[in-house]
Amino acid sequence: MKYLPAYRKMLLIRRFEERVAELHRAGLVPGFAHLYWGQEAIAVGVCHWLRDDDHILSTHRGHGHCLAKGADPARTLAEIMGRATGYCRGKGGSMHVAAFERGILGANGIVAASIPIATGVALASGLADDGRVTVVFFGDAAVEEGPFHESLNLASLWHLPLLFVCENNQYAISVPVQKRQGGRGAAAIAQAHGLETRRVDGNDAVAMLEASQWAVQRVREGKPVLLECATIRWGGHHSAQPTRRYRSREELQAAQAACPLARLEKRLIAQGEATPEELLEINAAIIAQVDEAERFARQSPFPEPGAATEDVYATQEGSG
Amino acid sequence: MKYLPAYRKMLLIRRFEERVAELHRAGLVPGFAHLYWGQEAIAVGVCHWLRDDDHILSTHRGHGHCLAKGADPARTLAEIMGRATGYCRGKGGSMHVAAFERGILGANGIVAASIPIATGVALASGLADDGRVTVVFFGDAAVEEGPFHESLNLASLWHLPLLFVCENNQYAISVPVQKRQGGRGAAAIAQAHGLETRRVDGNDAVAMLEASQWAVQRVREGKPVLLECATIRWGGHHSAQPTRRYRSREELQAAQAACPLARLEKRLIAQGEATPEELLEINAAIIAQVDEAERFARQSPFPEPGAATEDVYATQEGSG
Amino acid sequence: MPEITYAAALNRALAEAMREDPKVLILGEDIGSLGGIFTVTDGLLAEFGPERIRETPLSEASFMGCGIGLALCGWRPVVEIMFSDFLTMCMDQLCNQAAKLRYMSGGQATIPLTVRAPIGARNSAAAQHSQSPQAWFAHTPGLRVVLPATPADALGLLATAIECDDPVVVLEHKLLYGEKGLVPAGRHRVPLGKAEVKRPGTDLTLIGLSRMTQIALQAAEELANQDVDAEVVDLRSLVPLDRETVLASVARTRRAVVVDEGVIDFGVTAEIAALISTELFGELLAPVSRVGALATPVPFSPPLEKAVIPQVEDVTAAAWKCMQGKPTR
Amino acid sequence: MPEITYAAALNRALAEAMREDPKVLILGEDIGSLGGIFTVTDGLLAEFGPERIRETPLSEASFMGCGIGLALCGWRPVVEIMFSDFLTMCMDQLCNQAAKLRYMSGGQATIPLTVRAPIGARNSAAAQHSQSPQAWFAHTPGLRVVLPATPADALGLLATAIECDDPVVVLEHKLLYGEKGLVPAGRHRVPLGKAEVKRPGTDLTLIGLSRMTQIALQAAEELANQDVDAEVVDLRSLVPLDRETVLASVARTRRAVVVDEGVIDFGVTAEIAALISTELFGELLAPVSRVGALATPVPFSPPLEKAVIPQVEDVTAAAWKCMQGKPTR
Ligand SMILES: Cc1ncc(C[n+]2csc(CCOP(=O)(O)OP(=O)(O)O)c2C)c(N)n1
Ligand SMILES: Cc1ncc(C[n+]2csc(CCOP(=O)(O)OP(=O)(O)O)c2C)c(N)n1
Ligand SMILES: [Mg+2]
Ligand SMILES: [Mg+2]
Repeated sequence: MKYLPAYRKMLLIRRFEERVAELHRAGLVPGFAHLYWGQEAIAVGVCHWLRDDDHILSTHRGHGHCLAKGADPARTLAEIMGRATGYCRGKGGSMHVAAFERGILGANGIVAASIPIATGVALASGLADDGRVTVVFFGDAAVEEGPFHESLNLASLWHLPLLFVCENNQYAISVPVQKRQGGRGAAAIAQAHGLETRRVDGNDAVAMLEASQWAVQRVREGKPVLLECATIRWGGHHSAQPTRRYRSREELQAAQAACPLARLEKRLIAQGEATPEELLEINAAIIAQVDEAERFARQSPFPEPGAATEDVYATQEGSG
Repeated sequence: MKYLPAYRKMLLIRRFEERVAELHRAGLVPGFAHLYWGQEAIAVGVCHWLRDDDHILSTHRGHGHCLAKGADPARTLAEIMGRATGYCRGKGGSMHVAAFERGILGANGIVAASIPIATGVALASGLADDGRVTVVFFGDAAVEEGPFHESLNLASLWHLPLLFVCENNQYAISVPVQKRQGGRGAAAIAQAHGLETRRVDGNDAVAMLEASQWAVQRVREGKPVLLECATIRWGGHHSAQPTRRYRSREELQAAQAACPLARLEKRLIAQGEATPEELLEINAAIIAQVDEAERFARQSPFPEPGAATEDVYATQEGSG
Repeated sequence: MPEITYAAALNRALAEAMREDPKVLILGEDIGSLGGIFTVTDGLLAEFGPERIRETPLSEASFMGCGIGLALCGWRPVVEIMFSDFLTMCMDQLCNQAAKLRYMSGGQATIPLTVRAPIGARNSAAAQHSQSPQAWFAHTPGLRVVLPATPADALGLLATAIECDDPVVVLEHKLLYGEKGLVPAGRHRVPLGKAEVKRPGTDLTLIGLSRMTQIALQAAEELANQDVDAEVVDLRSLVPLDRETVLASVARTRRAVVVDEGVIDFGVTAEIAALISTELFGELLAPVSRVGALATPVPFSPPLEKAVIPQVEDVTAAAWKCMQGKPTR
Repeated sequence: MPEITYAAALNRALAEAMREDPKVLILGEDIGSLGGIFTVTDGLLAEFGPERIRETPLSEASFMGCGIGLALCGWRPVVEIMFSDFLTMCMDQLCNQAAKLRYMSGGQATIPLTVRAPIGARNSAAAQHSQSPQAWFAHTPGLRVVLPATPADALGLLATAIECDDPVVVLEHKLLYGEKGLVPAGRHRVPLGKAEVKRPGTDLTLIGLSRMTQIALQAAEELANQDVDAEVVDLRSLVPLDRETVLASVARTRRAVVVDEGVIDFGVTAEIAALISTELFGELLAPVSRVGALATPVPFSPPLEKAVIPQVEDVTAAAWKCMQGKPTR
């Protein structure tokens, strides 16, 4: 199979997140920005197999999922920068990017909260029998929250076309997973609930693409599946957070040695899908795309204060 | 081993619950009364191995657990009848009986809610290293609530001296467990969290006593354990509820054929621990005890209305 | 007009909505063969089948979320929570998700979700099955909150709630389920956000909601025997709140008693009393009087329950003090 | 008196309590090596070790329950919930269990539990990290609720909360953590249920809590420049509520503005406004004015956040209307 399309998406996410970090340092990104760099292979591996009308739901660390599912980088960045042209008119920000027209039903600031919502989205597809797949991405810490477990049961009981993607990046903010979980992990738990599961190296794009192809196929046939993807969070919990209090430099270096992009580049060159020069060109094109997104976002106005009271309700007072 | 002590406790629960049902029909028990009849072997089997200073936490169907742990039938019945002499001064009622002096930290009206509380009680024993065991009883439906799963993880992670006892009586009100759970049940889930588990015939007092002896021993050594006990709810969800809308007469009859008391009686006689005549005497003594409890409760006054505003806080306004 | 119970009226609203719109479905515990523990979904399983009368595991957080997801995809789910006390199990889904998703997405999300749950004390159900938490939800922007007091309003408000494109919390009262009342035979809708004068009067205004409207009506009868002519305004909706109807009534009577079954402190009566006191400043003949539950969990034993929950005589006593211009609380 | 930050004052309260009483322990996320995301538990792990500075999984419902269980067994747990918005994940444990167990058990259970959580909008944290849900908990009998506005009160209220035998919810404000103030060097306690006049004045009373007390103080300075002498009362506790201090102040000034960062509707300002309007009926020169957040989820973009959250100029504007006797809301 050809890996260049996935590579482009991964690189877009990497360059996008680097830019968000820069803009955050420059004071142009309000609030927190939880970056996805280092985890690109997971979102891209899964979304590679999705149709435009399939649905995804995401987390506080959601930029990568949105871009992988086809969100416009310019409108995404505008949202992250609080501009009126952002997908959510500047009301959501980094933790709440949503692009319904692309099947992106929203990042979420509450750990595990999008999982129950995803059961309903999947149930809607099941009831309509429309062959759509719903994917819910979540971190390793979501496995500690009750709603995750309740939702596994719903998915199993009702045979929901729902793919659970656990991105085990080893940390919840500062606490490593061994200090938070006593059991055998997300896949073992999902199996006890009757789901099919697979453990994948989430830093290996090829492995992610393979496992996801299988998983999306199974879900399209109507079986809920859980993928547990091992990966590493590269930066702080959010772009401004230093990690020295809880993570050694060596640990991070080892992590970054497994860079999913670098590994995929080697593979592309080795199997003759691209030359180093072509990769440099792709990189330049993607940087230009991110430049363009930044230009768009910077030139976009902030919302008018009056917009603050819009979008609370869909209907007028007293109407049905 | 001798089974008469367990038999007496089981019979006490049976006769007590029959009396509660009568008193409910007579309008002397306010609110709901969720009866424990048919499930006696579980509470008694587990509590048989507990010390006086061990702790239990219970559910809406809690009378049996309280009596098995040594609650006074008179003060328990007085509470269920809303009298000032009840364990909770009439403020709790059937769903909230507690007898702290007996290590009974409370029944609970919210399904699964006592499970997280039990983790803290067990942690207190762990921190004090006092060798006490905490037991939390819950129904099959609690397995569907998030806090159950979160608590399994806490127990596993922190090596809590906590025994989870799941009483799978096949129903949550009107819905059978197969319509509510898609997975492989409480024990399988607990295993995924790293707990030791055992499945037991909860209608067989001998099996319950054996499994509980092992389980309480393991917990006293500091290992969390889950017992999954198969049983059957004999009556309606509460004493006033008819079951014909959701359960066939045949199903119930088959269930009652497995009566844990009848089975234990046979065993007692077969192994020569008691004669039929002795069992009749025991029965009469227990009925007298329940009569006495009823007399006590009936003669007890209702609380004064002014008591309604007491016991909200332990401290006075403004004090530390 | 047929006379039916409040529970039957709710049942009719559900059945009619499901017949009219194939996108309406119900999620909840024991709503199938049992017909709901308060009989509100009686017969629906037989007519609509288990896909649309979808019995759930005991997983309030996730089946509330499931309702939200269905709503995002164009369904009109009705989520039944067996007792309003159990809304504590799904507060995040209701108050952080359903209430906020439309706003956070800048209007992309539309959530035509109806949440039904019974409030109130009934027959010693004790502290975890007797709560009246309406103030929590009225304080949560993004939710609409209604509380029918009669069978006709139960039918009309629930029907409107299901048709509404926003999340609506319909809080029903356990002691009203068995109460009968006249209900229009044909199509009947009660708009969200419209209070109703349930009894006209001139001397003072009793403002109630849910069962406390019925208590206020009984109090008004007693007061009438003593030549006090009380007007009774039933709020029906807390969000939107019909400030106009409340203020118009009190502007006339110049005396107001607000009655709610929730705890008084920081509860519904505070908002209504503050509203009236501010907007009709200088025009009142007496301070607004507030009647509600005492600041305790709801006790089990009948005499205690009665002491905590507002009774007709509490309302008449407040009304008398109000007639005499005395502050009460 | 040393000058330290609000976060440092909370840290000192925790450290002193843990030194004095070996039964005090802390449960929460990231409270160990990171020292809490707002630095409140900084250094405690090193001094007290991982048993008492107990880092939890992301399981708010169960570690809140764990705190309750520990409290039942004689510990004095302090449970940190990282953002008050996440209290929705454990509402049952907090409001159905911690708040009710003592009552339901007829006084057998004693629950010396302290729950700490930050409220308020800060730097575009958006709708799920900016809430001010104090009214929910003030409306829940069985809980005590305090909101410090200064470093000294942060120290004194948290110390008292930990010593209190009842569940106390301590709501801290994210924008205050970095603010400095003078704090007594020695033992310092602030009783629960005692408001404080933070600035004396004669023309009107500004009643605030948490960060809104600071906003009210700033507003008072601006008003002073325009010859209006505002008194500022800091409520500090919502439960118990210090009605006396509030009423004594307004009885003198005869004008009141209530300021809270929670949503206005059915919020804290309603209770205070209703209290004053009722108890000082006929004595006020103007209707009580209420300032609070608009009825929306908290938006992300800075100009929107500013539009929704009360600013100094909103308080001065309300004060002016109040001085002119006009109703505002
Ligand atoms: C219910 C809830 N609890 C706590 C938080 C605070 N919080 C935000 S992200 C996070 C860590 C999440 O870890 P994980 O799920 O592994 O995702 P990651 O950040 O590693 O991608 C925490 C504790 C939250 N947002 N929601
Ligand atoms: C959180 C919550 N949801 C729903 C209920 C209503 N309810 C009370 S008992 C019960 C069934 C519980 O079934 P199970 O746990 O199996 O216990 P059993 O009644 O069979 O002993 C239900 C649905 C509740 N009390 N709490
Ligand atoms: Mg992680
Ligand atoms: Mg059961």
